[in-house]
Amino acid sequence: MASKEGQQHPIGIYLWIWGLLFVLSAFSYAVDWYQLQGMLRWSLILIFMMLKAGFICAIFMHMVWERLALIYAILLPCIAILFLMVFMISESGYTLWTRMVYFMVGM
Amino acid sequence: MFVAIMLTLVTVGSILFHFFSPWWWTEVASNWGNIDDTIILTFWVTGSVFVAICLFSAYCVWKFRYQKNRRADYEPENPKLEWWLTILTALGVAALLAPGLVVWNQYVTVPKDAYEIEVMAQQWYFSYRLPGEDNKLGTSDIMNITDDNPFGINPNDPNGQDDVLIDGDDIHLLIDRPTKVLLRSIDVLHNFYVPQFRAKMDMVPGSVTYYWFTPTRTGYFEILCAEYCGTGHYAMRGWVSVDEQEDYQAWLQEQETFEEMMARNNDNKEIEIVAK
Amino acid sequence: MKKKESIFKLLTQKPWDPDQAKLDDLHEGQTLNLSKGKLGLRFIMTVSTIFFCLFIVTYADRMVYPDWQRMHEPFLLWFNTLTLIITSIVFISAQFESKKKNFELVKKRFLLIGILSFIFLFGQLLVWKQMIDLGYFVSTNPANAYFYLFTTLHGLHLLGGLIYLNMTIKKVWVPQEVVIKKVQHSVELCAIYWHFLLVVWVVLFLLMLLS
Amino acid sequence: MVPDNLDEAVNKSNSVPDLEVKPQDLYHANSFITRWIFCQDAKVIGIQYSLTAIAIGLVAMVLSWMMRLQLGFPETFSFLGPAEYYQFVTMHGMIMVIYLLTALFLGGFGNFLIPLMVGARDMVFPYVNMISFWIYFLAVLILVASFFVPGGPTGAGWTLYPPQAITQGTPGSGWGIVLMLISLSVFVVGFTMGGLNYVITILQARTRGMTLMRMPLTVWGIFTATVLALFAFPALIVSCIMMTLDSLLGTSFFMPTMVELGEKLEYGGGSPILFQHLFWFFGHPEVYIVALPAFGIVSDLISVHARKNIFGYRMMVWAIVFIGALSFIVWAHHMYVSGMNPWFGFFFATTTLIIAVPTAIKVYNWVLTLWRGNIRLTLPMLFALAFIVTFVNGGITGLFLGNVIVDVPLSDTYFVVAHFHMVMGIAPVLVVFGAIYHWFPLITGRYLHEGMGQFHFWVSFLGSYAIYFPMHYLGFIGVPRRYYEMYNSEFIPTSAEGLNQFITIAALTVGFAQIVFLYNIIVSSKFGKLAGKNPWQACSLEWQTPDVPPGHGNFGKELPVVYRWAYDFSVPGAKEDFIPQNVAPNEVPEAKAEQT
Ligand code: HEA
Ligand code: HEA
Ligand code: CUA
Ligand SMILES: [Cu+2]
Repeated sequence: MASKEGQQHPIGIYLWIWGLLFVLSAFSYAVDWYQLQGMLRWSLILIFMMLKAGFICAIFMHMVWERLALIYAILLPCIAILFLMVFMISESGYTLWTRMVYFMVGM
Repeated sequence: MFVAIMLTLVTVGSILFHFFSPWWWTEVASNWGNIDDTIILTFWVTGSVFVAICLFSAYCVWKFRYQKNRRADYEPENPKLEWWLTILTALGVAALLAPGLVVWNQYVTVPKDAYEIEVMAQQWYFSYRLPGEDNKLGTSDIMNITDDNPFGINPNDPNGQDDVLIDGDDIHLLIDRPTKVLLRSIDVLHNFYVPQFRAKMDMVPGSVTYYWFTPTRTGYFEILCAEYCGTGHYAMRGWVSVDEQEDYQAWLQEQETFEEMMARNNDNKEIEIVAK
Repeated sequence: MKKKESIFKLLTQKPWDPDQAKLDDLHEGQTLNLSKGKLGLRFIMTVSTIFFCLFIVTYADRMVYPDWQRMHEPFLLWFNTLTLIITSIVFISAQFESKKKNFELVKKRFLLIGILSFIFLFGQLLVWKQMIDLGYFVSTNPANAYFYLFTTLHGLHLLGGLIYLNMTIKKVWVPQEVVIKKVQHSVELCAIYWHFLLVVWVVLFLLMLLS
Repeated sequence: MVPDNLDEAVNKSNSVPDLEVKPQDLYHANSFITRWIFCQDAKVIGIQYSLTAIAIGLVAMVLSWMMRLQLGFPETFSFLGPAEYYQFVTMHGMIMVIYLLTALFLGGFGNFLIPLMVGARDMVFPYVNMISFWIYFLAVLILVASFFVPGGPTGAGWTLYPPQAITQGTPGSGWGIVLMLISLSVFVVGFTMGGLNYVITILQARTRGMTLMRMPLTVWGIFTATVLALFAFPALIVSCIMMTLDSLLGTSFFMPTMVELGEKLEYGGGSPILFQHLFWFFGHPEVYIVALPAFGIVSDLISVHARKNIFGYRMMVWAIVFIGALSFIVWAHHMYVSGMNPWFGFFFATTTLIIAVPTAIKVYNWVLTLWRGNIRLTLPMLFALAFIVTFVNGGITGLFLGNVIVDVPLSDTYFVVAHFHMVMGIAPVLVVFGAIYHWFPLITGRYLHEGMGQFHFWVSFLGSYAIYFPMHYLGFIGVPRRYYEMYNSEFIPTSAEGLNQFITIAALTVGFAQIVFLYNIIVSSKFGKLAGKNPWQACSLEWQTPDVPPGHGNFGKELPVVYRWAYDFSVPGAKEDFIPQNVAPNEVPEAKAEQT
C-alpha cells in the first residue's frame, strides 16, 4: 500500500505502451500488406484502431489508474471475446469461400 | 539419497529409452522430411532442458537434504537470474518456432503445378476422384448425391464429366509429382492420414480442406482416418500405392470416368426396364 | 487505508520487505470498495454478458451462410420492448423513493414491476405463438432458431431476477419493519439487474432487427 | 485497492457494511441434516465436493482399466465391443477433466482452503455455496444416469464434435448425448455460483493485514483458475445449449448439409468448425483451470517441506496471471489440422509457444526453491518432486504439439494422449495426492500411514511414468488415438503389441495403488497417528487455527491478524525455522528479513 504517489507511474510502462502502439500500427499495415480483403480486412483494421484508441485513452489520459481491478475484470474477457470474434468472422468467410468454390462455382 | 538416485534413474532411463527402443517413426515417403527435422530439433532443445531440470532437482535433493542443524537460505528472489532464465527460454522458444513456421508456410502454400485429386470420406471409407483429361475437377454438392451419382458431382458441370472415379478401391499416385489432395466429407468429420507421408488434415462436411505433398518413394501405404467419426472409426482405412509412370498409366487406363459411369447406370436401367 | 494503486504496482510489491510490511499490516483485507452483494452482481452480469456475447459471435458466424433468411419481425416485439423500458423507468423511481425512505411507495412500485415483468414474459409467449402460427418453427431457419433461443434465455434471466425481486418485496412488505440499509441495498441491486436485462434485450433485439 | 475518489456518491450508497457474514451471523447447524447434508460451512462443503469427485473419479479410473484391457489384449474380452469402448473413452475423459479434477481443485480444495488461508470465517455467501454443491451433485447424477438409458452414455469423444456426436453412427447419440449436454450445463450453473463465492471471498473477505501479495500461492492459483472458469465456462454452456437444440429440435447451428449412411438429413448450412472454436475457447482455459491450482499448491508444498521461502514469489504471481490471460488466445492450437483457415496456424503457434515462457519461469522457481533449502523428504515433498518431473516432461511435449508443423504428424495420435496424460492425468493428480497427504492432518487431525503412502507414491509415480513415457513413441510410429483396435498394420512393428500389454499392466498396477491409497484414507482417518497442531511447521494461516481440525467459524473468537507473507521460513536470526503469518514482529524481535 504505497502511500506516496497519486499519478506518478514508472516511465517503463509508458515505453511499453508506446511499443504496443507501434506493434498495433504495424499490424494494421500488415493487413494492407497482405491484401486481406472484405470483411476480414475491415474488421481487422477497425479492431486495431479501437485497440489503439483504447490504449491511448487508457494510459495517456490516465483513465486506467481508476478502478483498475474492475476494469480488468470487464476488459480482459472483452478482449478475449474480441479475439474470438475476429477469428470467427474470418473463419466463416473462409468456409463460405470453400463452399462457393467447390460446391457452386468451380475453380 | 534414494530419492535422488530414483530421479536420476528416471532421467537416464528416459534418455536410454529414447535412443535404444525399437519404436520410432516410419521411413518418410514424401517431401515432408523437413517435418522430421523440426521434430529432431525440438527434441534436442527441449530434451536438454528436461534433463537439466531433472538432474538439477536430483542434485538438490541429495545435497540439501534435511539436517537438523542447517538452515535453508533466505532468498526471496533474484531478479537478475530470473531475467536471464526468461531470456534464455524465450530464445529457446524462438529457436523452435522460427523453423516450424517456415515449414508450416511451405505446408500451406501449394505449388502452382500441383496435381489436384479429391478424397471423399464417409462412414466408414474413402473414395477418390481424379480430374481427368482437362485437369479440372467438377463441382460437387451433397444434394446431388443419389444411388447413381454417389459422389454428388454436379451433372451440369462440363469439368466434371471426365473426372475419374475410384470407389471402393486403392488410390494410386505418381511418384515425384506434387499432389494436392482436396478433402471432403459427406457426413461427419474424418481425416486423411498416411503415417509415411507425415501429413494429415481433417475432412469437414460442408467445406473442402486440403494439403499437398510429393510422394518420393514407391510403395503401398496404409491410409488411416485420424479424426474420430463414430463406431467404425478404427476400421476406416484405405490404401495408397505410389507408382512409377508406367504402372500408374496402366492403372489409370482401367478406371471409369463420371460420364462412363452415368452411361453405364442408364444402360442398367434400360436393361431393367426391358426385363420387366 | 484506501490509497490509489494500480494493479501493476500491486503486483510488484515485495511482501517480504520490512518497509512494505509496515504498510501491509494496516490493510484491512478488502480489495475493492464495494459491497459484496454489489460485487457479486457485477460478476454475475459479467458472466452473463460473456454468455450473450458468445451467442452473438456465433450469430455473426452463422449469418454469413447463404441459407440464412431474414426473420419475420412481429410488431408485438416493439410493444414488449416498451414494457421493458417502462419497467426500468419504474425502477428508477422506486430507487428514488427508497432513498427517500418511502418504503410504502417502493412496495407499490415493486408490485407494479412484477406485474409488468409478467406482462413482458406473456407478451414474448404471444410472439412465439404468432410465429408458430405463421409456420416459423425453431428449425425452419437459423434466424428463427436464434430468435427462440435469445427470447428463452433472456426470459430465464428475467425469471431469475424475479426470484430476487420477490425476496426484496418481502423485505419491504411491512414498511415499519424494514432495515433501511439492507433494503436500499437490495433495491439498488434489483434495479441494476433490471437495467442490465433491458440493455441485453435491446442489443439482442437490434441485432435481430438489423440482420 | 480502489482510489477514494471512486466517487463519494457511490461510496455512500453502496458500502453497506457486510451484510452477508458478520462473525456473529455465522450460520449454525442444529441437526444432522443441516450439519452434514445441507451444510453451509465451506469446510464441510469442500469435503462433500471432494468425496463426490473422488467417487465419480474412481468410476473413470475403472473405465480406463476397461480401455486398457481392450488395447493391451484385443479380441480377448467379448464384453468390449467398439461401441462400449468409445463410450468408455468418452466418459473417462469427461469425468476425469470436469467432474473429477475441476470439481476437486476448485470445489474441494477451494472451499476447504480459501477461507482458512485468507483468514475468513466462511465464504461470503454460504447459502449459495451450499446450493452450488447440490447442483454439482445433480450434474453428477445426470451423468451417471446416462449409463442407464437406452443406447447408453454418449460415445462422442470428450470433445463432443458435431455432427458425429448427434448422428446415428456414434453410440449413445440419442439419450446419451442429450444427458451429457444437460449435465454439463447444470455443472456450469453450479460452478458459477461456487466460483462467485471464491472470487468475492478472496477479494473482499480477507483478514486484517492479508494483502493480495501476502496470500499463499495456493490461493492465487485457485483464484486465477476460478476467474478463468467464470469466463470460459459460458463458452461451454453456449455450445451445449446450441448442440442440444440441434439434436432435439432439428436446428442447424452446427450441422451442415449431410448424408448419413445413405440418407439425406434435414440439416443444412451450419459449420461444424464453429463448434470446435467454441469448444476450445472453453477447452484450453479449462486445462489451465486444472493446472493453475496445481501450480499454486505445489509451490506451497515445496516451500514448506524445503523449509525455504518460495523463490521469486512475485514472478510466480505474475506468471499465474499471465498464463491465465494468455490461455484465452491459444485455443486453436487444438485445431491445427481441423480444416480451419490454415493461416491461423501462424498466430496460434506463436501465442502457444509464448505461454511456455511464464510456465518455464514457474518451473525454474520451483527447482530454485530446492537450491540451498533444507529438504524434508516427506510424502507431500515426494509428490511435489514427481510433479516437477512429469510436468516438465508433459509441458515439453506440449511444445512439440504447439509448434504447428510438428503437430501435423502427431495430432490425433498417441503422442497427444501421452502429452495430456503426462501434464494433466499425472502431474496435477500427483499434486492432488500430495495435497491430501499434506492437509489430511488438518482435516482429520491425523497423519496418513507412512508405509502405505510410500508404496502409493512409488507405484503411482514410476508406474504412471512407465505408462505414458513409452506411449509417446507409439505416437511417433503413427498409431492414432481413439482406435478400438489396430489390426495388423504393416507400418507398426509387432513389438508394439508387447508395449501395449506392458502399458496395460502398468495401468492396472497403478490403479491398484489407488485402492491402497483409499484404504489408507479410510483407516487413517480413524486410527492414524495423531498429528497435533501445525505438524509440518507451516506459516500459512490454515495451520494456525485454535482447534485442529478447525471448528465452525475457523478461527475461534478472534480472527487472526496477519503480519507477514506466507513464506517466512528460515528467517535469519529467528529461533525457529518458520514464523507463522500471524506472529507479530515484536514477538520475534531477533528475526531479520533481508532488505532486497
Ligand atoms: C493440465 C492440462 C494441460 C496443460 C498444462 C497443457 C499444456 C500445454 N499444452 Fe496441452 N493438452 C491438454 C492438456 C494440457 N496441456 C489436453 C487435455 C489436450 C488434448 C485434448 C484432446 O484433444 O482431447 C492437450 C492437447 C494439446 C495440443 C493439441 C494437440 C492435438 O490435438 O493435435 C497442443 C498443441 O499445441 C497442446 C499444447 C500445449 C502447450 C504448448 C502447453 C504448455 O502450457 C506447456 C508449457 C510447459 C512447459 C513448456 C514446460 C516447462 C518449461 C520449461 C522447463 C522450459 C523449457 C522450455 C524451452 C527451452 C522452450 N496441448
Ligand atoms: C485428469 C484426467 C485423466 C486421468 C487422471 C486419466 C487417467 C488414465 N487414462 Fe485417460 N484420458 C483423459 C484424461 C485422463 N485420463 C482424457 C481427457 C482422454 C481423452 C478422451 C477422448 O479421447 O475423448 C483420455 C483418454 C485415454 C486413453 C486413450 C483412449 C483412446 O484414445 O482410444 C487411454 C488409453 O490408454 C487412457 C488411459 C488412462 C489410464 C490408464 C489412466 C489411469 O488409470 C492412470 C492411473 C490412475 C491414476 C493416476 C489415478 C487417477 C486418480 C483418481 C481416479 C482419483 C482417485 C482419488 C483418490 C483415490 C483420493 N486415457
Ligand atoms: Cu473416419 Cu474416423
Ligand atoms: Cu490447449
